[in-house]
Amino acid sequence: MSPLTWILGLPLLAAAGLCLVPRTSKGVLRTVAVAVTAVVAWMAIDLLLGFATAPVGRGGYRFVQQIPWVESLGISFFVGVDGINLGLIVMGAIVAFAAACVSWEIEDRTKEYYVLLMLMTGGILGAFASLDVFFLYFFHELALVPTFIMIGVWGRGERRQSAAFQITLYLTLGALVALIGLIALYLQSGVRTFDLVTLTDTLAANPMPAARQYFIFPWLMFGLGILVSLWPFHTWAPLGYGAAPTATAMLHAGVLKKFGLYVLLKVAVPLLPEGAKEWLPLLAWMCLGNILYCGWVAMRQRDLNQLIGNSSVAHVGFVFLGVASLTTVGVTGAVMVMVAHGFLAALSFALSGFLYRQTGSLDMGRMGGLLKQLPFTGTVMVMAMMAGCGLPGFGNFVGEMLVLFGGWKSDLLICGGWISFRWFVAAAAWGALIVAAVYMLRAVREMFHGPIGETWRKSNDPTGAWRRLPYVVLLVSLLALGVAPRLLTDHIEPSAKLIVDAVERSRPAPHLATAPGHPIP
Amino acid sequence: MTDVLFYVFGGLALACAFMTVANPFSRSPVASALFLVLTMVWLAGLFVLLHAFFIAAVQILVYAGAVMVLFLFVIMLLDLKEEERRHWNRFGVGAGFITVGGLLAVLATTIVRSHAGAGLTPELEGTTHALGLALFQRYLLPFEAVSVLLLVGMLGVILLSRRDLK
Amino acid sequence: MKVGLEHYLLISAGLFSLGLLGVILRRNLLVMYMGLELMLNAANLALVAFSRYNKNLDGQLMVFFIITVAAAEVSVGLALIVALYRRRQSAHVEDLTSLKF
Amino acid sequence: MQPETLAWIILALPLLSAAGITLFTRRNAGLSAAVSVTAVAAAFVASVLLVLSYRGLHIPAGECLIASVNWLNVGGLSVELGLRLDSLSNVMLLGVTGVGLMIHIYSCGYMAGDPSYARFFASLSLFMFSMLGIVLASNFVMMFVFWELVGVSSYLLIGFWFERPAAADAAKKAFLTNRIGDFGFLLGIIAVWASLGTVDFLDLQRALAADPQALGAFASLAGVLVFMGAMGKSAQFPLHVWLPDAMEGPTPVSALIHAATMVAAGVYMLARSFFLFELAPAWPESLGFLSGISALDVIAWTGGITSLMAALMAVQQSDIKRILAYSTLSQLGYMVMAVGCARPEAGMYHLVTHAFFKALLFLGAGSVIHALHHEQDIWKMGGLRSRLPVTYWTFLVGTLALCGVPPFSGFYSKDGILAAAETRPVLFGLALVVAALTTFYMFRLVLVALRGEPRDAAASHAHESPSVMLWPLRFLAIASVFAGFWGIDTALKRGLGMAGASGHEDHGGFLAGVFEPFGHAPLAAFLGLFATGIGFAVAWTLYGSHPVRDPLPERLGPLARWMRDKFYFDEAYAWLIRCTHDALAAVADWVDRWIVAGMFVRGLAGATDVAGRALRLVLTGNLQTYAFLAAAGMVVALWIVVL
Amino acid sequence: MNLWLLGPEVVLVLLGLSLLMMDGVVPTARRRLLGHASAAVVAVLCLYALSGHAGLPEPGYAFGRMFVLDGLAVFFKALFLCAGVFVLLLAADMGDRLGSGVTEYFVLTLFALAGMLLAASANNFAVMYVALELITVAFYVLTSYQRSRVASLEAGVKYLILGALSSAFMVYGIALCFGASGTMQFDELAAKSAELAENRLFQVGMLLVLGGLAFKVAVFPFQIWAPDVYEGSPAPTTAFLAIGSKAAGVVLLVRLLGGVIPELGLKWEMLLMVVAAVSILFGSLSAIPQRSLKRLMGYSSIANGGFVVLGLAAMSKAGSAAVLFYLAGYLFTVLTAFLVVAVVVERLGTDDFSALAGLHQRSPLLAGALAISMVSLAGVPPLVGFFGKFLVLKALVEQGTALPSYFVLGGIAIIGVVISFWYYFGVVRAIYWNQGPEETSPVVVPPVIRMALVGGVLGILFLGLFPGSVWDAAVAAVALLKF
Repeated sequence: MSPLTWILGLPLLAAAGLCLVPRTSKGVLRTVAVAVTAVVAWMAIDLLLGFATAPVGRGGYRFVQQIPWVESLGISFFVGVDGINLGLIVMGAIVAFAAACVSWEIEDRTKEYYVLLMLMTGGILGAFASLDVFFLYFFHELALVPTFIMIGVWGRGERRQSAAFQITLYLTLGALVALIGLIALYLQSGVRTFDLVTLTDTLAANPMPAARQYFIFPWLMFGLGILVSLWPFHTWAPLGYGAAPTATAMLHAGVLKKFGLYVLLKVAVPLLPEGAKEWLPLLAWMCLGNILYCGWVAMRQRDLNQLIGNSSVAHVGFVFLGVASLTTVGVTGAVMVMVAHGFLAALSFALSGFLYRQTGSLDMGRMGGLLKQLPFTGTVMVMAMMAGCGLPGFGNFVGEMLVLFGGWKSDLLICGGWISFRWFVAAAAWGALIVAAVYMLRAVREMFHGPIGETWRKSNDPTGAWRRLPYVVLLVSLLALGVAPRLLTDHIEPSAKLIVDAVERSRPAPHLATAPGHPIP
Repeated sequence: MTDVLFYVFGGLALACAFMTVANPFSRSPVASALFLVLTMVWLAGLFVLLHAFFIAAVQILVYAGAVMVLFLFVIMLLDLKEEERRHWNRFGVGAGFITVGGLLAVLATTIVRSHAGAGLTPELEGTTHALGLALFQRYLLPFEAVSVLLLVGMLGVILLSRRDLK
Repeated sequence: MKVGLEHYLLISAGLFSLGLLGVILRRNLLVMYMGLELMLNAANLALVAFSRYNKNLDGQLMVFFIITVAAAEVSVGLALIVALYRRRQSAHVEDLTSLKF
Repeated sequence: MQPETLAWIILALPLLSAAGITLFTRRNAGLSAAVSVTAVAAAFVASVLLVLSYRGLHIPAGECLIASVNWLNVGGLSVELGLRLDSLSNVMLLGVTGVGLMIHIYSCGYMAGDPSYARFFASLSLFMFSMLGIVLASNFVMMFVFWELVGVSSYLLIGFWFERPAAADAAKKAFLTNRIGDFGFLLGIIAVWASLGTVDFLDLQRALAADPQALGAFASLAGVLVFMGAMGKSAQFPLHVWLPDAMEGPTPVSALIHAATMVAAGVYMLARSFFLFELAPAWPESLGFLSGISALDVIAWTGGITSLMAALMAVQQSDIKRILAYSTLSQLGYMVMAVGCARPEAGMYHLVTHAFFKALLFLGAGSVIHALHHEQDIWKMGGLRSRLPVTYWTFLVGTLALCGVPPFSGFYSKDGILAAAETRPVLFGLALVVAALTTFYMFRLVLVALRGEPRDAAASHAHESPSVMLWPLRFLAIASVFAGFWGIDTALKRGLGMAGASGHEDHGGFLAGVFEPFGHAPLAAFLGLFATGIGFAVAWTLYGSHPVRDPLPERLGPLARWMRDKFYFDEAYAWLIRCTHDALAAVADWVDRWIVAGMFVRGLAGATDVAGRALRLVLTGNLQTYAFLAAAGMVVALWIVVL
Repeated sequence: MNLWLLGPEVVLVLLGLSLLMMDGVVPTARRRLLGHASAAVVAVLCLYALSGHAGLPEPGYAFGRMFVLDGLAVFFKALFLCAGVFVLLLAADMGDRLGSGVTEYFVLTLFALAGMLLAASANNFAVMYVALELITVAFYVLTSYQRSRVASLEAGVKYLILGALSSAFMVYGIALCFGASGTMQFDELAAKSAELAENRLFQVGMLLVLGGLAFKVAVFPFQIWAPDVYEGSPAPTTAFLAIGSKAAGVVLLVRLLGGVIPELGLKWEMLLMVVAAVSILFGSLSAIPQRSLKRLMGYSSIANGGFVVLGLAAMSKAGSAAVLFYLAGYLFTVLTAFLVVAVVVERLGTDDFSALAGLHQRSPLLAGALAISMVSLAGVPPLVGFFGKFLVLKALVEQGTALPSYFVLGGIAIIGVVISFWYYFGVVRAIYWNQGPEETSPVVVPPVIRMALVGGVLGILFLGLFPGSVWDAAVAAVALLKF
């Protein structure tokens, strides 16, 4: 049995198990949740450490396990890791642990909360571990619903219900649009299977006609784009995260949101290379919208969560840029950004959640001097914000740097070659180094520097090692990635290269006219 | 001769049907019911012209006899007056007429254009004997099902009109 | 003109339309119901005519079933209308709008 | 011990100290200071050992020792965590650890009693780590990494008293301004890597030596982009605005960061990657209008303009630290100009000597401020010669060195720069004017602040600082005096592979060394001295009589106001930012709020909701309506089918 | 004569008759047991239908080929019987509130069930008509069963008039079809279907027949009765309407479009697409502002009917199989929902959303079951609704290569699903998010209902997690269709 099955199965089992625990024993609920996520995190780290030596299974994946599910539809439960989802699984498991740790703040309906949290964790890890396209989607949806309910029930603020609904509808729309694309991919591949390895092999040998790829790719690109808050489909993110309970925001912004990027990178681009080449220039424009436009929007925010939300949207732009660059360096960087930003977003939302509990407000105008009042929180938050503006030493820097390096070498033609992709890189670098620094430093200045805000005089740091543990774990993960990026990049690179090669190798298949009976969609 | 009878019966049936649904002189349900009875009778005449004697008889017995008596009985029981509210919703009436006109147009054009009767001659004699045989041989299943249906109808009437509500 | 199948069918189409007109325009439930009976009778006429011209008895058998079913339906329907009238003292569709939107 | 090991130790010590203080000893102020000082002292000792054990400072150009582990290796981008040991870095090592040690020791006294004593030393250690990282970096990416770390540690140090809005703002400003430079730096690195496939200095140098056209059309652009990094860090025009504000930090920080080390990093980087700037001018097509201008031209003129502008601003400042800050700016401009005149060793030489005497001056100023209970206005000082004798004399030594009076070290290094500028007459003239201005504002400072009578009660009750602060002053004074004779210039020439590196190695005797500048570049030496003299004369005329107020504004009129207000750069930039980023942010926010989130998202949701509410009105409850709708639907379907 | 093929129908009728006779014998207080007993019998029948008829190599015919037992029929019979079990249990629980005697309710349910089984096997217009009328007439009574409530009577009358209207259309359609083809037998029609597809008289007739079936499925243009009737009827009736009556329409639609007149179906795919799109949009949009749970289910039923037609509109075996699976999932989901609704209406007296507030405290089981069924209806894995929608969409996309309008339809389906999240999660919100009223006394759920609820939820989960077997059965069931 693959450890992956355990990694995604344990939280789901725990969710079922927690249903049986009486609702009054909150301690048991908490302990089980923390223990399960800790075990899962430990297993995931073990996965990372044992990755290099593990035997290579089908399709170059390791730790594979495949169980037929609905054979007549070509669906099987199929898990495995390569360089790309390895980091995401590890990140997801660690963030889940941190999220379980910060959940001590939940007092109301604890049982339902932990059941949903475990469900969400299992879904998230399953989504990243699955190598069956159907299950990819399946687990993602499985993780989404707890998100909505958690925002609605345990969320904060007056507008949490409308926020929960907006996020529900918006993400459902994105997921369904992507689902159409995935189904089209499945049907058009000719093999009628959702097995990613078979799909990849088949489509590498017999690529789909270019015209069909042009048609299918945008469904995936826009559908997944909505899931990842691609500009201009991003407005749900700050709103939703502003209203979400801490753990949900951590898990969603940190991990689940990466799903769209992951599928784009793992499924859409390599399986539809011609479609990718056709549409990625548009993606490049849109990711500038993320990086610059959302950066500017973030500059104007007065509420900490809105700021983090918008900055998280902005960071996602780098992943898109890396994907659009279609170079090994750029794609590796994109994956790195995904992982690092996962930790960062989780850390930021964990801290903002903590701050919110202090006074029930995240209005930065009313804060000030918190570095003195809350030295621990303040220090960690300042470090998180520094990581957010791409400071070396944190994983984000490595990722963003690789994206920029890769992007410069990209030969993607924008507007028929009139505009060099290098301008996009320059603009992205401006967004990373200047715009991000502006809003982050302004926030630090307002929140942590200067004289102390009146309403914050009674606030306290988290006390005790357990309370501080989640923040430390996330911070250490970020630092580890920044200091020793080869922990991941060595694994990512070969997989990224495969994807890039798949696109480069692709020759447009003979035009569709040669395939009778199938008019071009 | 039969053609003349056809036009007489058919014209009267249509006229009575019109009087049933849109009597310009009276909105009384009783009038409608009586005109409906007449329509049934003329229809039975048409059935006779089509040599469906048994059906014609059933038409008179069941429809004109039983069903319409039931209607009249209920009307009397409820002591229904004329439809009091006479303010016609002009839009509704217009739309209704357009719809019905549209339906009639569709049906008529289809019937005329499809030449359904082309090359066909009236041949079949709907003898009671043949009907009975078919009913109790090939059509035994729906026949039995109708018996259950009648039972359901009976049950329903009893349930709906039973006075005591336990 | 020689009377043929089309003539019967046109009569039946006319009856059907008139029945529908009754359902749409009349507000008394009973009269509406009469309109429905008219529509069924139109179908009967068409069936009998087809039966005769198609040399197939099935049409007449269908009429037989329709008449029977209609009788059952009418009895239940009228009982229902009576039951409603007992509670609402009205058989007007406009008084029958407590369930809406 | 292997030199590589030593180098690793040198780099690691401050990091360990920073981490240790933060994690373990932060509640114990004394212990934290001890840890930090010990670490930097050990680093200094190790540097000395390194220089002694490994062919000293005399490593021939092109040879160097590289210790590295691979940090990142992705598809053609291989980045080593590499330490490069050659003359250039060794000189800087000694300078940085030496001055750093003095400043650490001094800080023990200066910061005594501050509630965040431990945090201060942790930040200092972090800064030392980052700075040593820059010095030792063997490739561009590593340098950029430490470059950024230096930026953030300076942010922490400038904003050390973060409760003060001014300090917090200054820290933010410093970081952001630096970031603009870093933006160019990073793009420059990327451009170089994209063409040459490596980021390692040595490989790059070799590649460019083998094929000077290797960078193609990006040659000059890459140079200018990389130079942008130096522009930010070394506070060159137009990114100079952060440095004076950075004086809001504690004075030792000003001495360490804004005099000796951090601001020098830019110059160091220019020297390190000098091979990049030497290339013949070549621009991409879209920048064709710049053809003919080489990267060096841009550098030289930027340096020249900065030095003049800063010197002019310094003339009308009244805050003791700001005067020194502008002086630093001006001197940095000098150094950059020297690099731009293709004489990086001159710039580096000045950098080293400047590190000594500017650190000395800042620490002296700190001593004065400390004695006057944090009074920084020179017009409230005066008469400190007798009350703070050690401070006074060491400060005077620093001043003389800065003004370039022989035989103080500044004379030699400055002479090198003037000699370098001889090839560009306009710049040479400009440099001379700056030399005169330098002497003028420094003696204005000395005459007003230290000599004469106390103008304020605090000044009259001043006491000399504790000896823990004075000893660093003394050591630095000695270095300021004698640094000109330690052969730093030749070491640098070797390190940079300059012509004539071996020529002056065995010149005869000490005296010959003292007067050496007059020998090989007499014009520069004499004119330089002359300019100094003029500056001193004007200063003595105006301030020798110890006026109570500055007589200069009356004579200069509006120009004085412009100089005092720093030529309104801050205001212009503020306006510029308001017009660009803030305006864009406002627009983006508005669009986001009302168009994207409002009109599209919420509008769509609202429209759907309204549609739903409207549509259900169809269900009037009236049976007849239902029948009509059903029949109508049926008829429509029939029409569609039949027609 | 293969009478045994009609086994389940015969047993149901006999069961109904014996219940009628026992009504006088069994004391009033214990009549509820009759419901439980008949539910048990129906359950046995269901198992029999599943096991005994499964794997029929060839379709079996009876009564001169008027009755056909093929895979399609078996699949739906199992479906109807399964629905019947739930409805009978529910009715037994609701007995006290039904008013006019609970035994008759069981009997009518059983007869309607027999009609449904017959409809699934109909191979002749006359059988089809009689079977449908059997269902309809039984439902006239079942909807208006609570005579003491005006709403129930009103629902009955609305169902009566519109049902009669639709059957009038259907009868006229049958007449035209008969006239154009000269036969009432489906298999004879199928033999001539290619030439009939061009016959305009036949087209009009068949369209009228389909219109009559649209009433059963509650799709455009005969969709409009659903919310009112759902709201007014007693909860067991609504449940039965939502699944049983709808499925009866669907099985005939599938049989006609797929087995009898595929040529015409292909011609009309655009029409079906419009019907599906309008139904989905109408149902989904109008459901948004609903506050009454039963009424909401009425609108949702329209939207789901739209999805069913969507699968049919794909005009492929995959589409039809998807429809079958969809209905199987819909069965459990809707029945679970109505079990909860019935209990809520009975115990709390209203089905308004406000009554649901605090339900999660008063009865976690009810709250959980309702939430799960709503989430499943919305189409979220691992619940069955997701897989059903997935299959329907897959069938659509499959056809999209041939006709791009299918992608437009897919887009409309997506919009429909998104909107459906809106109102289904509105229910979830009402249950969990809103602070409940002061009343926090637990809601007692009788053990039988509790079992049924658990069964329903398990069905939702099981079909969602292991859809393979049912999907394969659905595929086998449509194997004989002629797409």
